[in-house]
Amino acid sequence: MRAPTEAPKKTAGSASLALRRSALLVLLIAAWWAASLFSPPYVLPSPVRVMQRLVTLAESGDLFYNLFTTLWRVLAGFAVAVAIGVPGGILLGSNRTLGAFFEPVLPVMNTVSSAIWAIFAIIWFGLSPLTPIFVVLMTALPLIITNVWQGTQAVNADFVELAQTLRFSRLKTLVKIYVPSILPYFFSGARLAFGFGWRVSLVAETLGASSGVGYRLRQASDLIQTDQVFAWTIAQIAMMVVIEMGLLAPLERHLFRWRRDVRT
Amino acid sequence: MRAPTEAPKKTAGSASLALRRSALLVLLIAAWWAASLFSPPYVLPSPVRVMQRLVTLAESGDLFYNLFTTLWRVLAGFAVAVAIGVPGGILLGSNRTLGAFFEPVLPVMNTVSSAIWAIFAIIWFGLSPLTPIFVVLMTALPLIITNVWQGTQAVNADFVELAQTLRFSRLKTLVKIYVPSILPYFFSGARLAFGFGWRVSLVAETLGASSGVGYRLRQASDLIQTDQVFAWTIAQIAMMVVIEMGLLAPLERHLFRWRRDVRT
Amino acid sequence: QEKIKVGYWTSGFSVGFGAVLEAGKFLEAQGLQPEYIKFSDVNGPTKALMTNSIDVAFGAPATGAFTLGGEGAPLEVVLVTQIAEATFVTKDGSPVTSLADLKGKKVGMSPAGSAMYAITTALLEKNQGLKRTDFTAVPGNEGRLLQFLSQGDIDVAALRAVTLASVSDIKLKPLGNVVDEWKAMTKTSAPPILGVAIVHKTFARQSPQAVVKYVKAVMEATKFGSKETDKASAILRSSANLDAKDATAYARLWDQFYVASLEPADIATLKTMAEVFRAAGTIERPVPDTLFVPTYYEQAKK
Amino acid sequence: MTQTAPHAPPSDPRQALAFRHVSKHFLRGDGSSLEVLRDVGFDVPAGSVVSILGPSGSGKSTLLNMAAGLLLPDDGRVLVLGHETSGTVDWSRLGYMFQDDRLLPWRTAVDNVGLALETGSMGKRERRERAQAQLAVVGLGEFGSSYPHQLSGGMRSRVALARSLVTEPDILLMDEPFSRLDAQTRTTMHTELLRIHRERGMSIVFVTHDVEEAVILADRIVMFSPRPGRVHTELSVDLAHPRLGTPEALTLVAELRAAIAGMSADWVI
Amino acid sequence: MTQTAPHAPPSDPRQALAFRHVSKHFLRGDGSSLEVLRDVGFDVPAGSVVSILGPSGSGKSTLLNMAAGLLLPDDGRVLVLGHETSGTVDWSRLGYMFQDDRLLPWRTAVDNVGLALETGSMGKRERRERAQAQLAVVGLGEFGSSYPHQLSGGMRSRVALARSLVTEPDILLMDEPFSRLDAQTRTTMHTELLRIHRERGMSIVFVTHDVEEAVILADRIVMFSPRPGRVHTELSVDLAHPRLGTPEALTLVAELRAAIAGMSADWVI
Ligand SMILES: Nc1ncnc2c1ncn2[C@@H]1O[C@H](COP(=O)(O)OP(=O)(O)OP(=O)(O)O)[C@@H](O)[C@H]1O
Ligand SMILES: Nc1ncnc2c1ncn2[C@@H]1O[C@H](COP(=O)(O)OP(=O)(O)OP(=O)(O)O)[C@@H](O)[C@H]1O
Ligand SMILES: [Mg+2]
Ligand SMILES: [Mg+2]
Repeated sequence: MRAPTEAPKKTAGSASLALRRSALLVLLIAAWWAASLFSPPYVLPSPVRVMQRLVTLAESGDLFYNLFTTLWRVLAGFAVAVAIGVPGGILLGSNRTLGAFFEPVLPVMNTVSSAIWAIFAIIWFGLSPLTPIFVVLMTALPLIITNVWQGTQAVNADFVELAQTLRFSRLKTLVKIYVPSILPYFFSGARLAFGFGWRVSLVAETLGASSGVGYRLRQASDLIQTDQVFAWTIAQIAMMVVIEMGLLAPLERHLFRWRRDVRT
Repeated sequence: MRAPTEAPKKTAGSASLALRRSALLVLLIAAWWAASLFSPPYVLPSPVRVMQRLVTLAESGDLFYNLFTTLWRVLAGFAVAVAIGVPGGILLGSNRTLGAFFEPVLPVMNTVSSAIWAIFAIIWFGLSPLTPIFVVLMTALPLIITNVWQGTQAVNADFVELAQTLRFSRLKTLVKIYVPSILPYFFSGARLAFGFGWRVSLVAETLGASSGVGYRLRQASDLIQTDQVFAWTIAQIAMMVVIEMGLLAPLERHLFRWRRDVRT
Repeated sequence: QEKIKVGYWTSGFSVGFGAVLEAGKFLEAQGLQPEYIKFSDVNGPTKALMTNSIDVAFGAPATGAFTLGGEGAPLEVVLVTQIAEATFVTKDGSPVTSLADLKGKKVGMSPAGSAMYAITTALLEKNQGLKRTDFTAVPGNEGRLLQFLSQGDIDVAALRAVTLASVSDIKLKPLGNVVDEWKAMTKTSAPPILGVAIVHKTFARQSPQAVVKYVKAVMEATKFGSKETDKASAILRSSANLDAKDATAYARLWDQFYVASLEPADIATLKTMAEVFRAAGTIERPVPDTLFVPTYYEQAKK
Repeated sequence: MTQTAPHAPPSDPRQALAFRHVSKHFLRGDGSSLEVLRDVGFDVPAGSVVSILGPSGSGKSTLLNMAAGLLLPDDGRVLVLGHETSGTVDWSRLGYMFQDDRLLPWRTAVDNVGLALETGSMGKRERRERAQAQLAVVGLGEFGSSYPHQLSGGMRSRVALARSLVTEPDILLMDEPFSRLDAQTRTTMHTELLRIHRERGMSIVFVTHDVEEAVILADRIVMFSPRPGRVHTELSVDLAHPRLGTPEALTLVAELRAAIAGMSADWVI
Repeated sequence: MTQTAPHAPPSDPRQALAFRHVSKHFLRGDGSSLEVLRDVGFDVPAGSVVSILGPSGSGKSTLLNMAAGLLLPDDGRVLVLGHETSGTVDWSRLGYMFQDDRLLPWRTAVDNVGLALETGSMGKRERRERAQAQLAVVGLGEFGSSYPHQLSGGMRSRVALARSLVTEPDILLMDEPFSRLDAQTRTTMHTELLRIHRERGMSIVFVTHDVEEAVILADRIVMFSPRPGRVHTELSVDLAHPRLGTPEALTLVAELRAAIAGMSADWVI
């Protein structure tokens, strides 16, 4: 006799998943450690050395101070990008005239390197915290707009018609039909925007900032302090994994709980 | 009497569109020119000066040589990213076990800055042309994987069932059901990957390369030749717009011709 | 003819010298067959040496060499090639009149961690009694600093001579000069050092004579640049992508930033600097004396 | 084709819906033009139930889309409560049950029904209660929290039915509302619909393929000819309710079936 | 619930399909368990046409999904040509027409039909030709290049019908294949289906709500009781074709209708 096919097998599955993941992690660290035996520490420092450095940084308070400084900047820029990008993308995608008009603007924004935005930011905002925020914004914005725009074009016309017969206002149609439809597009956009925002904030922090992970990374890199470079990189990655697994993934699971599973 | 609602009104619309776009362009250049009157040339050079520089660069052959060098590198990295990212994203999205396992890997890839990939590239590939290509690859890959993955999860389970009853092999199901379904996701991913790939290739070209737009931009920037910085930037943008309007947009229009228009 | 892979940073303080060395075929004149590998990251050549991708480099930041030396990397510093020069300037009409007035001001300089930063902060502390916390250091490259200065974001900036020479539209007032301050601080006549020529030990073991030839070529090129200003300027224009005006300024200032020597006084300066850097936390480990190898220079001088 | 007077006054408002010389073309996949409706004209008197019968592809759904204001005729006029659909119409009094169910996959059954109430200012709790009550009317009281993919085909069309009823519209357009239901459930739904119609007195237009259903429910039956759709026959059904199984109704059904079979000469599928 | 022998031999291969003590539960939206099928058992002899009648939500589609191998029973066995669906079955001989049309929106009608042929090694041109010919059979010859959204509801279900026929399957599962068609088109489709069945002799299982349709087409009728679905009545129809309008058929339809009406006491919707 079989158990109902729909019954959740979560507990067993997630335990073995955690196990397999830890196994992967251990494997990676072992490989790193092995490789480090054959490389000088200034090319590939050993995991132990990087750990020690990480502890030193944490003890001095440097680690969390700089991580949170950068995180704050990224979040601020990201938030503005979402606030502009989501309505903007929907507008461009749902209004054909506007969309056609702005079509060539997006690749331009996409191409302009963050360094150039940084230059503009410095001209406009000088040495204020707005500078790195602006750079993050200008990087995150095309990511979000592009995805939301594309998502808007994929909205099912049948549902828009339904909204019309229900006499929904434009705003209501956007909120009740468009937003849920573009949610998966928004999620990939947001995930990317956050990642890339983080990356460029590091670049922006080498200009005019004197704190933040980017500043410290650049400093370590200029001095060829490879273990510090690794330590900061690992700290960042750990933070990103926590955000992904602790926030984004569960949120997504909740929002997309209506989806029918494809069994393959 | 009204014309059939479905009749195309393309010609009139696209002429006025071109007009409005040119108007925007003229406006932008005018604004730039006005602003340049009040700024020293090393902060904001005038459009005329930038144009002259552009002509000089074009005449010396520098312009196209460097543009194409960079373009070639970006395309190579981009192609590899597509070749890995599309099947990879589909696999991760359609196989729940694999997907859950690799979930935390993506934000990691997303976070690792291109500069760090560049360092790895130099360690692994030395000073070969593989270095910038690798950096582009590592930037474009998460963009494509993230979008394709998300797209795969949004594939209609009904269609997958249909493929199962038609006894399609896995590969065939991927090609006939998944690929068309994720196409809009792929398009935003690819568009972003190309733009961002271009941007990081500029960064990568500051390492070990002695040609390419990035190399020239960095040089001009370090020497405070602001007019050259602007000239290169404009050349890039023009190229991107040509690619978008001449290649991507028409391709998309063709591929998505089956879509029902939403009239709003 | 011996093959040699030469790396350099095609920007900032080494672009001019690199162009002259390359265009003047100085290495070829010594019977070497060079392959030039260019980097637009200042530490690019050092990192490439670290992975043995190139044989020799010039204009490599001394700090990077010190860090790697402390780690026991197989590198040898065979020549001092760039002087750490900069002038503190302020906008004309600013209330700041001397370096002593910097207390509480915003000072633009190279980013913390760089050699220039360590040198300037050390100077300000020793000569003017200004602690690190007495002023705000604003990092940025030269173009940015100039812009901050004109926007009023900062009060003072430490700028290189070439940058100052290219500025025509803002009136700037010099407050002091890093080289002079350094000499006053160390009470010697040796200038502070920014860039050095380094070689990989493997290459040096294989063909010490090639290193000698390389050192000789660098010395010759330095001499050529300081004597033949017009020719150097022409090379800069054609090969280094510089404007006529910039090229002339660059060539005229040649002696202010290019040297080629490794006299005992230079080694002493390097060691002093290493101590200053270590005190400032810029580098962590002591620099072994064996990092500096003057024998090639001695031979080349003959 | 007739010319409509340029300043035609709003027509008789006692007609809930009126189609006047309506024509419509579409473009086919290969770009050729397809005539779908040709000079269609009939009225739906306020409070009446009108059934449209017609072959597949004869433009019945197209006609309903026009009545709902989603499409405009190429030629002719469509009037809702006396106002042309291209002008100002009080759409809020109209409910449309599409041929496909159009349930939002990300909403549960009860929230799909509630969607129709989200136009106004009704509170969330009241919306839920009304939606739940309407679901119970269509026999799905226990399935409020199921997502559309967890429902059977017939259940999905009943959710769509509930959504079109919950707003208590004055004009109800229904496109094959019961075609996915079995005979028993369908009879129950017929009874419910007639009860609601007695209570609220709304005007109903419904498309069906089931002659018996048309006879049981409709005051008036409009039969379409094959594409291009034209009005082939229009007849009134003046029988007392309930009609199910009555000899008069059975006779009418038989007659209509024969008529349709007789039409088959010009029936082009 | 019965225990199946651990090493049960493949059952009688003369049965195209066999359901043995099949039970199935689903989770409802609120997480509670829903019993959908209870101990369902009947056979589909090779070459026969079996019709399933039953109320909405009684698990008819679920049963077809099991026969197609998309779902496994919680309990009991589903055999295709004598092999259990959880084991090795020659699926290539099975065609399934879903209750919804499942047309790929990015493919034209002819390419949607052609999709079913893309499993094998058939050349592109031949696929197109066969798909086009099959479209013509269902009366859509001119609409090959239309996209699904350009077709009417009845046309879409005919495209799906064509897709399930074009592979010439040995076992054909059809879930309310004609429910969106008008009487005339439906009659034409019945005739076509019977002709194809005569020629190819495949086994057909089809779900319908139309008693008349079941009587006209089926060799055997299985009537389901309301959820949880059980076999309520199973009967053979031993009438000669064509049956449409014959007195015997009319009598049987009337009898079955009465039986269903009689069942209504335990009919829970
Ligand atoms: N958007 C469209 N573009 C092109 N053709 C269309 C469109 N909508 C409908 N048609 C065509 O118009 C004709 C009538 O369609 P309609 O949906 O009104 O038919 P119907 O009478 O409702 O048929 P059914 O009973 O099958 O639902 C069909 O031939 C269809 O192909
Ligand atoms: N994936 C699923 N998850 C949860 N419940 C489901 C699922 N699929 C079907 N059901 C439930 O199983 C029951 C039977 O569904 P099924 O589709 O088999 O009915 P049916 O007999 O085909 O009805 P109809 O005639 O309305 O199509 C329904 O109550 C439905 O809610
Ligand atoms: Mg229709
Ligand atoms: Mg069903």
